Amino acid sequence: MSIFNQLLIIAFAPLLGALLAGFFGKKLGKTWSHRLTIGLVAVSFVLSLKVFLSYFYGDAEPLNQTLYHWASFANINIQVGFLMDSLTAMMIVVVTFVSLMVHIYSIGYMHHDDGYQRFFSYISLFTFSMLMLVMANNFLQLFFGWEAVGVVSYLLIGFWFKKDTAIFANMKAFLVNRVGDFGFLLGIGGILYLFGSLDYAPVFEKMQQAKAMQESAQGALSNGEVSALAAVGLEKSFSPWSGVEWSAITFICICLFIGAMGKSAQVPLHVWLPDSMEGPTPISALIHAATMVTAGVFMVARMSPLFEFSETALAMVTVIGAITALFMGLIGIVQNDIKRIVAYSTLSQLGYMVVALGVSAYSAAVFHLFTHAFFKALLFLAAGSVIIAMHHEQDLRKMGGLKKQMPITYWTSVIGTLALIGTPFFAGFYSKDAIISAVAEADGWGSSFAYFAVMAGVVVTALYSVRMLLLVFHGQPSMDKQTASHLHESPKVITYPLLLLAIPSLAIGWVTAESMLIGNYFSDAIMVLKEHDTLAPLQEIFGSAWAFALHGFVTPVFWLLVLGAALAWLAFAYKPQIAEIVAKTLAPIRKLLQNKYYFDEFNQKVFAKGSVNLGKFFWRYGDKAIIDDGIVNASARSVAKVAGKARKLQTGYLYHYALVMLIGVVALIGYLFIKQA
Amino acid sequence: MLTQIPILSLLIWLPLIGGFLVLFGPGDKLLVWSQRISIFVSILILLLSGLLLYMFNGASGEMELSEVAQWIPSLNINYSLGVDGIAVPLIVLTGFINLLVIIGAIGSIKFRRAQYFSATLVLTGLMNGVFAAQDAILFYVFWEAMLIPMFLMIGVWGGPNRIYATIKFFLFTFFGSIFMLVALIYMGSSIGSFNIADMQKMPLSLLEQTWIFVAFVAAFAVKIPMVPVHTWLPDAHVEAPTGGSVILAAIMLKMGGYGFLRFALPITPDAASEYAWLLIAFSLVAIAYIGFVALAQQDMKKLIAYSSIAHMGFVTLGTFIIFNLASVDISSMALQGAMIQMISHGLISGALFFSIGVLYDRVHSRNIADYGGVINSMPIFGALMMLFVLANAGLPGTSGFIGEFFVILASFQTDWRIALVAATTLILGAAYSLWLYKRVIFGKPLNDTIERLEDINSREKVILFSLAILILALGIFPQPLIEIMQPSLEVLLELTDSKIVEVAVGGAH
Amino acid sequence: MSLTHYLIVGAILFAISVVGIVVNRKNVITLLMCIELMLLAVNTNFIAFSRYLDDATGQIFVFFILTVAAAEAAIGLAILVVLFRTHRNIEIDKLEELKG
Amino acid sequence: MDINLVAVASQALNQVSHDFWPIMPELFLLTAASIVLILDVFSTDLDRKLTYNLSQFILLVTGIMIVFQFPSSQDFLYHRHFIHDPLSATLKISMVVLTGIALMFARPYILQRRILRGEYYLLHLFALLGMMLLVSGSSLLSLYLGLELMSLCLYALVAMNRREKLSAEAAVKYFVMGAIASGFILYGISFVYGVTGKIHVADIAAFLNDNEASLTLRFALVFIVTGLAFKFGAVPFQMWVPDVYHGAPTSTTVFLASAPKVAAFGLAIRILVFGFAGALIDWQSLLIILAVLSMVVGNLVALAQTNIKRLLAYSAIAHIGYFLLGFIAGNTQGYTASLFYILTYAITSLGGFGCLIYMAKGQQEVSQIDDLKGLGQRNPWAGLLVSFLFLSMAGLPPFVGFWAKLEVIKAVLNVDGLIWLALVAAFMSIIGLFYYLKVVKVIFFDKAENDTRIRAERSLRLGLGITSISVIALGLFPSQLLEFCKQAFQYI
Repeated sequence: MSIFNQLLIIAFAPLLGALLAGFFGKKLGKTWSHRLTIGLVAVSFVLSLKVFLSYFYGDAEPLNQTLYHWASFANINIQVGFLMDSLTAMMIVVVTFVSLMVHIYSIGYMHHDDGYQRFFSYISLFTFSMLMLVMANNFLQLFFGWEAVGVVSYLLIGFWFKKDTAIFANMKAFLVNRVGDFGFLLGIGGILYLFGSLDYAPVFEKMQQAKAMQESAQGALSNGEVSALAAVGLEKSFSPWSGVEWSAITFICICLFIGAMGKSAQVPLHVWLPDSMEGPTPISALIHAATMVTAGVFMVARMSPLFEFSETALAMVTVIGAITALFMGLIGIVQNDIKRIVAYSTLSQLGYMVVALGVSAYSAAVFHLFTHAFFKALLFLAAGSVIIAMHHEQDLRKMGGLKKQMPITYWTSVIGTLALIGTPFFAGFYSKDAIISAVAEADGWGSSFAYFAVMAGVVVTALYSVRMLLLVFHGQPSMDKQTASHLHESPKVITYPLLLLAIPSLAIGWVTAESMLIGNYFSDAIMVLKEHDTLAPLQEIFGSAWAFALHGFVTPVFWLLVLGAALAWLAFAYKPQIAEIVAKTLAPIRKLLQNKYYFDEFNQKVFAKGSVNLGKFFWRYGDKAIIDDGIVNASARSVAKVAGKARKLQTGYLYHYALVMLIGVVALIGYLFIKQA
Repeated sequence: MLTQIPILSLLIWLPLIGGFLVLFGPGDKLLVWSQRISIFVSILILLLSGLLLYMFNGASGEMELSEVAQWIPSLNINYSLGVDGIAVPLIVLTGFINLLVIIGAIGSIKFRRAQYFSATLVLTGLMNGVFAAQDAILFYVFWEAMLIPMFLMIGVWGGPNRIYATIKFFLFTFFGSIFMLVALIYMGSSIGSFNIADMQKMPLSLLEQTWIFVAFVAAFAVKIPMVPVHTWLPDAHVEAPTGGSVILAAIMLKMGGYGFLRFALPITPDAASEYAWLLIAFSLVAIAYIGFVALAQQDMKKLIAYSSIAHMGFVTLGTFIIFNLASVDISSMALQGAMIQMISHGLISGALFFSIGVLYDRVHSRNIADYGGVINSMPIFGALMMLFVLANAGLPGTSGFIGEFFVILASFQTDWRIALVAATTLILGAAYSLWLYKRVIFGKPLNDTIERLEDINSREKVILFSLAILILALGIFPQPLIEIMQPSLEVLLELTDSKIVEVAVGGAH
Repeated sequence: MSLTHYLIVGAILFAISVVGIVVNRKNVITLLMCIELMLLAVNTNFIAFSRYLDDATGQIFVFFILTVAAAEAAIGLAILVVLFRTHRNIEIDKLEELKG
Repeated sequence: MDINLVAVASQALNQVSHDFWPIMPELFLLTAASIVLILDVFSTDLDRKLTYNLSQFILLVTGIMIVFQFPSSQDFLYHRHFIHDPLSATLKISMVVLTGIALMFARPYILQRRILRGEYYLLHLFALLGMMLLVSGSSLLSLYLGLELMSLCLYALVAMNRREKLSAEAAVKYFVMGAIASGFILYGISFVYGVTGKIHVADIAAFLNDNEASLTLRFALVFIVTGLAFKFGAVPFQMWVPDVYHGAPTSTTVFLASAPKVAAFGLAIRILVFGFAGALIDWQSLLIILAVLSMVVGNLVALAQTNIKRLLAYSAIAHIGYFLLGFIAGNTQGYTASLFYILTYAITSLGGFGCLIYMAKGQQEVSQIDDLKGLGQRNPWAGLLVSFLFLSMAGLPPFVGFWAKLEVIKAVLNVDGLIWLALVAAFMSIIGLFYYLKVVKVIFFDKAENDTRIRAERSLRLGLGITSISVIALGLFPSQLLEFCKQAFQYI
């Protein structure tokens, strides 16, 4: 079976599942619905794995093939097709694997819910959309997947449509994402403007040429990229207002990155992600941790050839990422909702990835995406399993000491946490350390701030993760009696996925790190200019995965995370009163954090209310007052008034009639005579 | 053998005759028969338009299936019909919508139903005439005559404030078109022929062009409708019965765009390019300003009406952006965008008005505040409505996306700031559409009437599903439609070259 | 006495009649008289002209006018009668039901 | 000497005998009408069914005669007082038809009221006779006589409803104003005679060919135009129109609004085009003023009307404005347009007023617009047809009114420098549409007080049917009528 057909199956098997479960869910019944969807996702996972391995070991050639012509006219040719290369291969594995796990997990998690079939059809549909996104070989399809995942996430956040908070959250999510897409669409417009095509191939080709130019003419040219771009005829620029010139590349990159900010929840477009936790936990794991939110990172990595040529854009990416990484982590410390903590940690981890992108360490970013997908999904599902055990109680303060009742959940989440905070040998370690060292290497604008942010981030991450672990599983049980009475480990359908996810969280790092970080695995997908290659120095210290991990113990990073963990232990396990004291002393900061820097309030007041009021204003004063009453009805009224007046001339008196007639004659005579003269 | 039948005439006269047959034949006394006849005729129309699609070749981009007969020899006005790639899709759309409206009426129209059927059929015939007419006066005759059944439709079956609405509708449209009539007569009498093709060829000085262009804009901008002459639309929509709104939104608005493409661009290209900036500006206003206005609406129909105006903004934008575009590729992308936007808006707005009709028939209110949690009692409807709402928000994969996508991309090629403003529809469109959905469909059932609503019946299913399928199909695979239109659009693009020789040297496009 | 003088006489008569119609607000009979006067003015003109042109046509025309005037008068009076029947008076000021 | 006499007599006779043919319709109409008049005196039947039928029969025969002697040439007869050409024949046919339809409407109306039956019909016939003479008069004298014969009959017709205060008032106003108008015309004529020394239009035309139109002649022209404008009811000489249309018995209004307008058109053509072709510039500029004023005032004031008869009266004024546009163009095409306009308008207004009779319940009149409430509901057919009539007046396709407007606008557009006039016309027709829509709205959208189906005599239904059907039929196929109008002007 040719690769292309395999790709077809990978992509469309989940869609088939979604359609079946969606339209015939009632007839199929719960069991068959999940059997079908899971079976089909499993198929696509197996094939994805096959493809991935073919790229990982036997380095297969990139494949770029058209499925059908979506719209072709004149010389415009927009198609639907697949681009398969190392990057995509890795993504599809992540997507299908996590998705499979979540499918299985959902059997247990959702099985009392009467929207059971609907749920399965949604998550299969999501899998399909995500696959379309990552497998796209042109911007249209990318945008399609981009929006499609947005919609499914909208549907899933609002899955419990009776909950007002849920249907608020899902609309919020969609709209914030739309703000991102707004930029993204403009970026696509720019691509068409600059490259005259919406396919990846010509774009990348041109950029490769530019890169070649630059490297050949290294040093000879001052101010590298501009002249290199000029050489391949990409030096166009926009002028927003007179005097200011934006290079088209920068413009495009920033626009695309705005899209990424929306999907990957970067400040200030991050506001939707925490609220999205209103949805069922499995989808939080699938969509809002492992896959969809990383679409932005994936996209930027995919567009590395473009970003490489825009210092400005990269700097922006770095700063935004750094801010997200640190400050969102901080919020995590003060949260008490188990899922929200994980959500904020997701935000900050995404921040890490974006920082990596900013410093051109694309492979590090993508690698972190890869590892993060596993352990974050794991953490979410573990949280979910806790939540079930607690009968949908999500407040940390009402938990504690669950270790005994739920060993599997406990140990898996320990693994997850260790991976998250970046303990050597665990998956998270490799990616995070790579990022940090890359940031250290970087010398672009804002990179020093970024370095501080990621380092501080390490402490923060350790702090909130360990805090959560302690408060949930250790210490005294603080839940009410009858909850406590029948606490028990979750059923197999839930624990198996945990275990299955724990394995990669533990091991995937040192299996893949070498080739993905310092090897040339991504060479066919990611383009880095020499002078930006911040991962190069890693090669000296790396040696092997093993050596790197050992070396990890002597880096400041390790001691920072130990510090963080220790603090957490002190404050929340050893002497809880310390936490109170700190809280009191730092009350204002705590308040600030608990209110998430007042982003939501601001958006709600300024944007939401503001635009509705603006609309009301336009409607009342523009449409109604000015156009309708002012012009339309007013003119009608005035005509009527004139008519009423003119009517009075018809007095009914014969002599007036005669008079008018006389006047008429005289006037006409006068007119003729005047005309004569 | 097929090529022998005068298909266009059939498409015009069959519904007209059917309409009067229903009115003066069975009427309301033998309602069953009225229904049977109407449905039969409508199906026949749909089949005929399918046949039209089959008979239409479209490779050349020129007029096809022409029928010419002497009508008024002394004025050289002929009964001449013909279609090109621009008209065919609209005619097919008309036939399709007509059938749906007839089916929809069976349930929702409670009194004088036979008359309603006949009004719909007559309207359909006349609208087909508008799209098929190749003689300016013939076009005008259909164009104006069309107002009468619609006038009656709104006025008889409309809501409480129907009189104001329908008279406003009639006067607005007439106001615009009467000046177009003067322009047409002027041209016709100066070249001694009212054939549109001849008019497109006739040389005109810039001054003449300007005045004629003004007349055209007056006619078509009102119809489409364009800010600031749009205020008739929300009133008309709110008051009209479901079917009326559907026809209005799905087809009548398209005539404005069609007119721009058929008359304004080819006949007065120089004036058009002279004032393109103005119309582009108005289109952008329509997109942004109206987007906000829609956000503020409390009445479902008003909201959709305003969103229609915003969406039509893309049609005009795509139409007039071509004058700032050098390359044929991008120009045809813009025109494709405009055309596809018309077709798809026809489907989507039609679907949305049907959906509102479905709710109205059950709850008898169009107020958003009177709804909430409908999905609990009407899951299937909720799902369909979701699709329509998302399509209205321009979701990729639905037809609603393509037009906006093309137009935004094309306008970016001239000035990214235009694209910037146009792209706000991504946010605004999503905002008002989803907010509507949230308030009406999602949530706990507002009250027990909502709780006890029964889901859509088979008749409504037929309507909504067929629309849904088309919306998706078009969104996933627009290529066939594009292929039908492209040659004609290229011909049109050639016609938009300057008519004034010395300017043509400069290559004003 | 030249033609001009006759024409002036005619003009004056005509003017008188018109003015009479305009200023008279009392009764309809006066109106009828004014109308007769107007026709007479015309006749004067005709005769003067025919004399001046030395052509009989004008005078023949006058005969016709006279005849018609008689008929007109008859109709006028008949209408007057009807008016009196319905209104019980023939004042012009009272004739203002039809207006606006 | 005897021989001599015989010779003279025989000569005269055979001269006469082969000369009477062209004027036969008029002669027949006259004699027949007189005979019927005598019969009517002895008739005992209160309803005068016989008279009615006879009148209709006479009209029919007259019409047939005209058709049969339809001329293919233009000749001046009877010492050039009488012109016999396609135009006259065309106008005569149309007037006969219009009169016939008017009578159809009249019969049921007067049956309900205490109006002298016989005289009523006969006055129509005599009025028609006047009009026929008018349209084929080719000297100022014959024109004047025809005009007077028509006018006198019309005065009488207005006054026929002897117990109705409004009719009396209307009659007085009509009579007085009419008399003044004819006085003006005569005054003008006298000067024309004085300047040219001729009363034959042909001679006047010749005179104007040879020498420049003197000031006096212009002065005269103004008076004549005034008179014409009065007959048309063009602003500012329209004052009588609303009052008379309102006050007169509806059946008379029906007649007033149709045939006499056509006759007046004939008169205008004969004087202005046949006579004063040389002074075209002058009367053109006068007519422009009249046209604009009529369109503006007519439409505006009609907007403010609540009484349907007055509304129609004002709309008639406005229509005269449009009608004049064609005349202004001053060429064959323009006259054709005007003729087309006036004919179609006559038919439409026949129907328009006819529907008032149709709606009238027994004695009381339909006067207010609201009296038409729910016609569409009570009787869809009638509702539809009537609203077709009104929409046709508004100039909407596919009704004949549209073609009329199109024609006149086209005519004006062909005269350079008058485009503004076309725009004015276009703009005013928007206002016009508004009040016609008001009527249609009442017919279709307002609830009826009573749902009783309207019972109306056959003749009435027939008349209404003919008019409204022809409004649609001519709207769909205007070509024939256009040709009909066109051939009328083949000798200009």
